[in-house]
Amino acid sequence: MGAMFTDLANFITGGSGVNILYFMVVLPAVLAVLTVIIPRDSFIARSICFLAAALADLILAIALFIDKEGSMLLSWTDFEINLAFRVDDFSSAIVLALAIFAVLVGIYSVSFLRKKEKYGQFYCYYLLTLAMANGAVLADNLVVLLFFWEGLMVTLFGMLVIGDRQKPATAMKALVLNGIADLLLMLGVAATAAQAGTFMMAGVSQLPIEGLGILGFVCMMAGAVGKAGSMPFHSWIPDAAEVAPLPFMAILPAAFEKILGIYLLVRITFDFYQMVPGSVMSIVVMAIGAITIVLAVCMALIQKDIKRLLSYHAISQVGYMILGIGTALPVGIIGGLFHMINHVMYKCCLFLTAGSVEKQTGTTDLRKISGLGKLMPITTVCFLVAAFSISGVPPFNGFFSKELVFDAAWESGMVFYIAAVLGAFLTAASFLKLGHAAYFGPLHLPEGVKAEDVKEAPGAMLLPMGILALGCLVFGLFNRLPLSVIQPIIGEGYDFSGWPHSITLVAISCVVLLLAVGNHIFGYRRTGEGLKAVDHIHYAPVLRSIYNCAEKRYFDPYDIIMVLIKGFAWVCFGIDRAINWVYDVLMVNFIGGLSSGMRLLNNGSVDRYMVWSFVGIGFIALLCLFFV
Amino acid sequence: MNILSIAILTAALLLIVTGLYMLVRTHNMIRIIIAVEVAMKAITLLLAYAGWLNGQTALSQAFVVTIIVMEVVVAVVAAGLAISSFRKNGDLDIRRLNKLNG
Amino acid sequence: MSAGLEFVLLVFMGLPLLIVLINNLLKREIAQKICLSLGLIAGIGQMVAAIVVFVSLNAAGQASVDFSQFWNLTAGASRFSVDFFSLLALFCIGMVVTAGFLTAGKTIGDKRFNFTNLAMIILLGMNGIALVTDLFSLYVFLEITGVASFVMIALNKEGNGIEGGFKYLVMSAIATAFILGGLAFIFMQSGSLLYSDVASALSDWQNVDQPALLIVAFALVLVGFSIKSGIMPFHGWLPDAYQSAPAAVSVILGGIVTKMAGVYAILRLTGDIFVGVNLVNQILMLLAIVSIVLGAVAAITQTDFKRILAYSSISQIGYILLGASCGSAIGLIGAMLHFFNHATFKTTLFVNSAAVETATGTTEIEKLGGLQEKMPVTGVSSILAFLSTAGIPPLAGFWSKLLIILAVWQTGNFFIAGLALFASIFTAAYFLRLQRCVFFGSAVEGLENTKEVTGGICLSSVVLSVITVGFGLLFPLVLLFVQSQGLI
Amino acid sequence: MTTFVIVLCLVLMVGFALSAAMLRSMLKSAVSLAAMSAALAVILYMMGAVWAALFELSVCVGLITVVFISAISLTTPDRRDEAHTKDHRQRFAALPFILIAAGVALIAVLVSTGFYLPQPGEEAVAEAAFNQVLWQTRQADILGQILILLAGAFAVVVLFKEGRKI
Repeated sequence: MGAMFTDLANFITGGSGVNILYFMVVLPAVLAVLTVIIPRDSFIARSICFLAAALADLILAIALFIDKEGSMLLSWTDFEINLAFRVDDFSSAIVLALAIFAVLVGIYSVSFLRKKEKYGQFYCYYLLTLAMANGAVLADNLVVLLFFWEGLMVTLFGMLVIGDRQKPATAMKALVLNGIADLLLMLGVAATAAQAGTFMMAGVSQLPIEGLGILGFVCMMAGAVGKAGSMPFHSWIPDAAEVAPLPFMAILPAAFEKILGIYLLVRITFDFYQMVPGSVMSIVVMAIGAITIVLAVCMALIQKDIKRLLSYHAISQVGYMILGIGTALPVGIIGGLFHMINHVMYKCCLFLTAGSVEKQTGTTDLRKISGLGKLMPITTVCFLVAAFSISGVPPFNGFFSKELVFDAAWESGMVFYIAAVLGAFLTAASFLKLGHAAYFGPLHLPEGVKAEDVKEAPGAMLLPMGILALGCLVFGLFNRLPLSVIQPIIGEGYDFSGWPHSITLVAISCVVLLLAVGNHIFGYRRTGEGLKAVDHIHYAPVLRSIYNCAEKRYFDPYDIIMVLIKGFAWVCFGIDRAINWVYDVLMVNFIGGLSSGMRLLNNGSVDRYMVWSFVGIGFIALLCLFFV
Repeated sequence: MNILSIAILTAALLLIVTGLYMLVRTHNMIRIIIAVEVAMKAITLLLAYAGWLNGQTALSQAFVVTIIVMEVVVAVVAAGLAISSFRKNGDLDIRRLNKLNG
Repeated sequence: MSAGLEFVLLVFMGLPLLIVLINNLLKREIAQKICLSLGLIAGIGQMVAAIVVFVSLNAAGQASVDFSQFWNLTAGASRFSVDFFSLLALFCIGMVVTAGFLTAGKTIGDKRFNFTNLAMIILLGMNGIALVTDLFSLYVFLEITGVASFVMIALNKEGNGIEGGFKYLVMSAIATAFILGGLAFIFMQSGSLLYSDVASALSDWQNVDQPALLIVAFALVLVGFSIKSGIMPFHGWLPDAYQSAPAAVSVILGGIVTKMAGVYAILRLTGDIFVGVNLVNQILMLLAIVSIVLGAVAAITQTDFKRILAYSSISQIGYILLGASCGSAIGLIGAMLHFFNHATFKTTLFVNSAAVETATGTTEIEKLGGLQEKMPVTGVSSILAFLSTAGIPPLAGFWSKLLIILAVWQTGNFFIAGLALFASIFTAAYFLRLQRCVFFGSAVEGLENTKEVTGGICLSSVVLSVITVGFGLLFPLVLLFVQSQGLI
Repeated sequence: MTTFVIVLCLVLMVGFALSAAMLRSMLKSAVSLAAMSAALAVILYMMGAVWAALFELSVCVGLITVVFISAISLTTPDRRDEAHTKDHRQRFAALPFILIAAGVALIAVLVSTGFYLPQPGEEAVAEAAFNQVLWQTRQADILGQILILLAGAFAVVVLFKEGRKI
């Protein structure tokens, strides 16, 4: 099938070597521009164009997935910066995953954004994001990778600006944090290329982590986990949840960025570099994972807004993936990747349910809504499936992938295992709280919203949710299906499908889940409200003050950076004024003066023009004498 | 030493200098056209001489004939522009043609 | 010569001549009605023919075709030849002339009969420039193009057309004198002015009897063509001519005529004839960078829409010549592609200026404002064109500028490469000013009822914008083609 | 003999050029130009370019002079022109000195560098018939001549015709 597309591409381009890979990038980008060019009033035409792009990408991705091979190279002059693409087992699976989520969230977005302003820009950025993501995954050259990676940052910024045009503080925050991560990545790419002696990925293979390699590895890893939204690059995500349109949250922080970040992390740790289990680097990566799991889930626990809560979980879950990959054990890597896929499914699904709640009630603040279960049964069912999945209840998909990560953590160090289990406990507790508060209990709606107005979400929004929820179940029950795709990535002969191997770990997990339920019942009895079921943790003696600080954003790395920067900025201010003066006053006046002077010289007299020409001739004559 | 070549080169230079000097210093549009003609004479001279030198007399004659035709048409067009300008402005002073500047 | 290609001369030289004949043989009333359509036929026919020839050349695996004779006396040396670059130029000519005729529909009024006649002569002249293989014939066609342009600029005898035309004529006459003077010295050495003969005669130019004469010849030819292409400091006539020409004429003039008359000839010279003459390249590079920077600087404070475009042309011509002056294949390719890109985006802008002039009656930017809402197509196409001019990826202008700057970098002139890159900021500066004054902001008093100009003007700016964007996006394919031809 | 005649005609040419530049009357300038063309025609004849000499004589001495004279007569009767030409001689007073300086400088450079060009006729002269060369190898130029005459015709239509109404 893929070969067919390649033939078609060759036919179109006259057999110049361009193939399907090129279209994976160009097609969404071209259609992205088209969505903005189509007149603003024709929502339908724009939406059709938008969905067509997503579907076309899916078809191409399927073709690639079947074919699983191909490469193209547009070479650029003498420098080694070629537009090079390549596809293999791993990247074809990733591209397929991206395409599937793009279609699902795309369908949802069309319904969600109906009658909203700026939807055209959203479509455009969405498709550009898709194009950039495809490019980043398929890139076969570090510079090309970097190009698309930075492009993703731009579209991210654009999407955030749509949401909060007046005061794009969140967009700035995202830009700064992502910018730092990307700068690190750039540094890493430079160091890696210096060590490998080439920019082409074929030459960057299994480098040892030593010397310059340490710098390259650490910086590239920072770039990758930063994109995935791990600590300490995470803090824009909860803020974005408040201002950005919901499909944005579902597609970018929940889906694309995780997939891309983890993809790159795996590429770095096992392809570009050679990470050995138990090595220092492995421990560093695992530590990042463990800290992310625990801290983010702690913050998630006390959130009172569905979107914020979910976005903290999006951070926390990425910790599991990083932890799994950080172990450098086959079981951990596969667990991490499997968890990534699962996470994207259930977190996407959760965000979509939050979106339908928002669409119907106008808010996602848990203090204003409860008992929606009866009004929105299908949404509730989807939520439950996804919540079970994220909490690791068997036999949903999250359970299996978490077990694999637990297994790896158990072998790598008790401290990581404990962190992972603690994370699982708190995750379960916070979802019990969320589910209980939002969907069960007595009906409670925000002021001005009548119960009869709150209906089930429209079909186009339910369809993606339903598919994702079903997927959670299918990937759990038939986990051989996804694992058979993932396992070949790290080599032959691994099989972790079926029921988890270690009975002990499963038992511990079940006990932890039961504990979480117990904890919830305890809290609920104490306060009488589902929402406050975890208050005893929130207001526990020591934790209370820490949480207070956290709520005031004392721990937000962005704010810390900003405070430092403020001091620095103050010093720089004076210098800046001076430089600014040079640019704003001196340069402008100089150029303006030069330009006005030229206008005066050009006085309309043909004699004057001839004199100028003679000056030019004299100049040429002098040059001739000089060169002779 | 070759007196003829030196004489021709010198004469050509002097004619071109005269033409260019006239172009810059005169204020009359028709005189400008005359100046262009003077310069073109020098070019004709040079081309004919080049043909005479390298034995391609026939070719250089073809060149010269073509140049003469071109010259006439350019002179006619220029005279037409000068006359139009005269009808519009009432004189031929090139200094009046400075509405376009900047 | 492959059999199917014999019709080439018939289309490129015969079709416009035929249209001139038809136009003049018809009754004047009928001619007034259909002459613009006739012109469109010539323009579109030329584009189609250029594409057909390109495809058949490519299919035959040839790089060029020679045509020997018009009338069949005896076999002689080839006098006309088509290669890929001349096809590119012919396509550009067809495109710009088509745009000019589309623009003329609403702007030219009752001068259309003479407009068509003269435009056909210009077309013939430019086609000749693209096709000839002899330096003297090149001069002949330059002169034809020039004479027709002087008259066209003065087509409306009201306004400043006569002034612009006369200035162009005077400067062009000086240029002619210099070019012919140079040719005379070269002829003295080579005994023939065929490109191939001159190239072989000059291949060892430092060891001839009188290299000094040849140096004088190079300098004269270079000065002549520099005046013709209007690069700094030989540019005085160019803004005046562009500004004073009637709208449709300035589309043709600004879009292609001065490029064919000057820039194309220089590209031919550096690419085919003065191949080994470093002297010319080095001088050209200096002139080009001066033009790039000063042209852009001068554009910053201009107050007339067309004048800004004229100074922008000076700056962009500088880029083309910069590419040509590198003496490397990549530079020449970059220059050719920029030639094409410049024809598209500058024509778009001139068409837009015609639209603005038709809609509001003025091109002075201080009297304009807030037209974006009223004239969306013009506004958007103008933004696209100016982004392309400023070299913003992924539009077409970016790629060609990139190639040119890369080529300069490879020659080791890092400072010049940096300066060329830096000048893009000025480009952005003057175009932003233009865009802000004309299209952004709120509508100026008296312009509230402005409407988009429909019909040909609108059509041509849309099509040209599509070409700009499409060429940019598909540029890798172009590059692949160039590579497959073994040019880079 | 040939050399002598050519040099004489060259001197005449420069002299007439000078008078074309410096004479206050435009009519006299035009006549000087015609005389210059005549001298050039003689040089062309001496160099063996008979056809070119014929063209130079008929077209440049005849036609162009007619064009100038009619242009002058169409535009002259204007008092303001007198005022403009009053300082004419002053503006051109420097020209003879510039010419002398340029001539001396060029001759000095040529002589001091031992400038050498072959005597005409030293190389084998491949004499081909002018007619054949023109019609067989210069077809592009002939086409160009036709076109430029067309352009000139259109120019006359545009530039002269409507003016008659005034």
